[in-house]
Amino acid sequence: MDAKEIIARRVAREVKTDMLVNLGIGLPSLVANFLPADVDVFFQAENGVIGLGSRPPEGMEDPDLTDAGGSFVTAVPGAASIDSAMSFGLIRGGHLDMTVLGGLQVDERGFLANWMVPGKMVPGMGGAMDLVAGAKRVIVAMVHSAKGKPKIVPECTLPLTAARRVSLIVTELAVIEPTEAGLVLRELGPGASVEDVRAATSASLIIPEQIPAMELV
Amino acid sequence: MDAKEIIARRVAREVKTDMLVNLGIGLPSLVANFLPADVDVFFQAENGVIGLGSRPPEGMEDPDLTDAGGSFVTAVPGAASIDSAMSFGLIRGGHLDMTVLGGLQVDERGFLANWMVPGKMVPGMGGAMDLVAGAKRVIVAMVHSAKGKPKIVPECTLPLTAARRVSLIVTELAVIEPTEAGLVLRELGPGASVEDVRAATSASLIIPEQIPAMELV
Amino acid sequence: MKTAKKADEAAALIPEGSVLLIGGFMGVGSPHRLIDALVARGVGGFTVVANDTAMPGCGIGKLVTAGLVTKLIASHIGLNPETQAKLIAGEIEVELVPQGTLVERIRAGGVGLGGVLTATGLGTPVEDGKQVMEIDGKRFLLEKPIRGDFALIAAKSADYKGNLEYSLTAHNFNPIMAMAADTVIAEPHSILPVGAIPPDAVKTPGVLVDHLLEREH
Amino acid sequence: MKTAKKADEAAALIPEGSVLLIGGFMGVGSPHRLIDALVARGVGGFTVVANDTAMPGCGIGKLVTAGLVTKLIASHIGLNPETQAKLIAGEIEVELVPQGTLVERIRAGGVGLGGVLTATGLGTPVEDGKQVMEIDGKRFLLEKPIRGDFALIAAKSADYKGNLEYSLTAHNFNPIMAMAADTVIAEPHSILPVGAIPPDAVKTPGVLVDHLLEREH
Repeated sequence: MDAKEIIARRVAREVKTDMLVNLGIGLPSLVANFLPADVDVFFQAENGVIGLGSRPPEGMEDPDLTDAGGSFVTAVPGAASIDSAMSFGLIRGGHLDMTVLGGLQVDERGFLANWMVPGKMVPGMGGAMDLVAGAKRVIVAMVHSAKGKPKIVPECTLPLTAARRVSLIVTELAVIEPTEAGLVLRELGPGASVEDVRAATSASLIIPEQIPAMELV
Repeated sequence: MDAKEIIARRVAREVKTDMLVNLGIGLPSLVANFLPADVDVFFQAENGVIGLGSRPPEGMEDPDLTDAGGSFVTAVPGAASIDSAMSFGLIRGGHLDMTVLGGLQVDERGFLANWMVPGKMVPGMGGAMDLVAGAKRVIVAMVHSAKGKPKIVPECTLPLTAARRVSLIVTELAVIEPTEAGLVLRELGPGASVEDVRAATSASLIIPEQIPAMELV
Repeated sequence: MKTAKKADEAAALIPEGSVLLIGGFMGVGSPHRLIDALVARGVGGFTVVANDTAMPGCGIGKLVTAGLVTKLIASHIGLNPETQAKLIAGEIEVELVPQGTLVERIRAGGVGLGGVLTATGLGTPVEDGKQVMEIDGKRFLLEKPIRGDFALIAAKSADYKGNLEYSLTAHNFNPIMAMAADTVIAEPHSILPVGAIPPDAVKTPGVLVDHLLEREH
Repeated sequence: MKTAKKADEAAALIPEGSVLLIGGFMGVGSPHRLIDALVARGVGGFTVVANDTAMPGCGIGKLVTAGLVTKLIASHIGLNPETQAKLIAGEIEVELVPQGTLVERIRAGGVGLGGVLTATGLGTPVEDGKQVMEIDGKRFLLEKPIRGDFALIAAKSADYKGNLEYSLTAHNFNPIMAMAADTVIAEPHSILPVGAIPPDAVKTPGVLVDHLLEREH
């Protein structure tokens, strides 16, 4: 199982029946593949649908039905079309139960940076700032470090996405919960030790006495 | 022809094809009865319909289709149902071409008071403040004086509906246009003289040399 | 999925003293069965946010008559003499709000905005005690968001995911109120199987709705 | 009634240097025939307000490639390398706005609000140079309204009164942009006889629409 699958399978456990969930493009979108059959949720695509379904079969694409990455999708029974005002009204008004987003950096305050690297291409924040500022729960799903450099850091050096403490960080090595007191190591990834996590993390971590192993779906 | 019919027939001339028009309850609502057949407009009821039609025949009322006074109405072909946010978005966003409202007082600044008399019943402003603040043209349709007391006054003594200069005042005696310079007497009602208007008006009036007689539809 | 509740079961969910957003305009589009169940139950002390209190014996007027309303935030109470009488007798506190401002304040509460900046009410008693801001040379009143503990709304039809459609002028405040309360109870005329409402026809996505009243018999 | 225009006739209405609100999300729900006509005409200097610039060869991307866009207000440009290149070369000025803030700013422009008070962007570079207000102990950014000289929008169907319906994720910014421009040009897939769109299905009332493009052939 590769790092991304570990992360997606762990994040999938956070998704509960009746939630409205927004999955970012890339790694976060993999979470949908690992939901238990008895979990009945609606996925939102912020470009305008609640009740996102799987990819349509070849030749059955609808040019007016795509996800926020621009890929063709389907809609499940009971889906709703919404315009951008309603879509972001849901996100900003606290109606979105959970967003799962990738991360470039998360810091000891629990603040996330995931939308730009100064000096590189400027893609724009799209809906990321709204999602992090507005969702009830913000889950950062990312590989623990980037080319050997820690991504969980004392203080973000990249521009923040929002000055809001995210709810949970899930990597292939650990589940870390940002709290008022700091970053708490909650679970260890398959085969990972506390020392492995510490070595790959430049932020201070609060280490409880008991740290269970990550359970994956 | 009574005073109200004179007023309604004169206001009807202000209504042009393709306008979106909101008529207040009472006297203003009579305007719809006098529109020339070639004038094609949509009437808005602020409770949620664009394309208000006439009263339905007895027994054909729909409990879900009323005007802002709560009376049963019909909808014309091409009508649209709108919620209160869209309805007042149209009013406040400058999309309503004209509102016709009754008045208690209008003053030399062109300010209207039409929603409450202190010490009497407090009905609430409903949509009146939004209509006067937001409509492109605000036409006050009212009898010239109330029980012998002038309603066109130097300065409103009743609470204002909005601190916005209305577009036109139409009474049975006169058409008066509030301008930067003051209230200009534009037309005289059937049989009325400048002296009649002056006598029934406590506000200063600007009297042009030529004052045509009111034309009615 | 939502299971449809009987009106008295739904009413029993609402504690004494709750803030209730109640849809309807002069009784059109109000949740009548839910209101009847609240009157039958007799628990009150409610703060009611609604466009109006209809008339005695109709819609929200029944809650007023039954003495269940302690405070009222509305745009118009002129057609309900009982509301007037209770206001004068000091039995009910009334905050009058321009209709367009009321719906925008509720929307702000629902979509997470900090307030509403509007020209409506400037220069009128509505301005009293409120902050006025100058933005790019224009003056605006700062009006605060409104949220409810419960939204009690009416709809034309629902499906068992809670998706709602509305009818003609029975839309009014309902779609906006559905966004602005901790718990949303919807009373549809009919309930359809999931999938029977096309995505483009949904005006309130089911994720906003917590409880459905069973269909009419 | 609206008469349906050919795409080149509609494009000819738009002067050099206009501010254009253009619907669409990665090309889905963009007015493609109108964009092609603008490219064919070659008049530019436009300020474009849109969610994104799609990709080269698609939707708004074609306007960028043709060099017709001088300034861009958008939430995301990451998938169009030509927009990136022109930004770096100083050929196009770009203001990046969080997607939810962008749609609320356009809505504020359309419904006459003085600004948007939002938590999105606080503590990020979006905050730079903007007023922060504290309201009841919470901090909000004041974001200014946006309006266009023209809104160029796409719809599923229209009638000859200009009433519009939208399809699935092709809603996006279109219904909101229809409220926020001096002149609204709508490009529907099909045009139906007046009365063929039920009032409850209309999402943009025809009074907002100035010009219709003829239906697709």
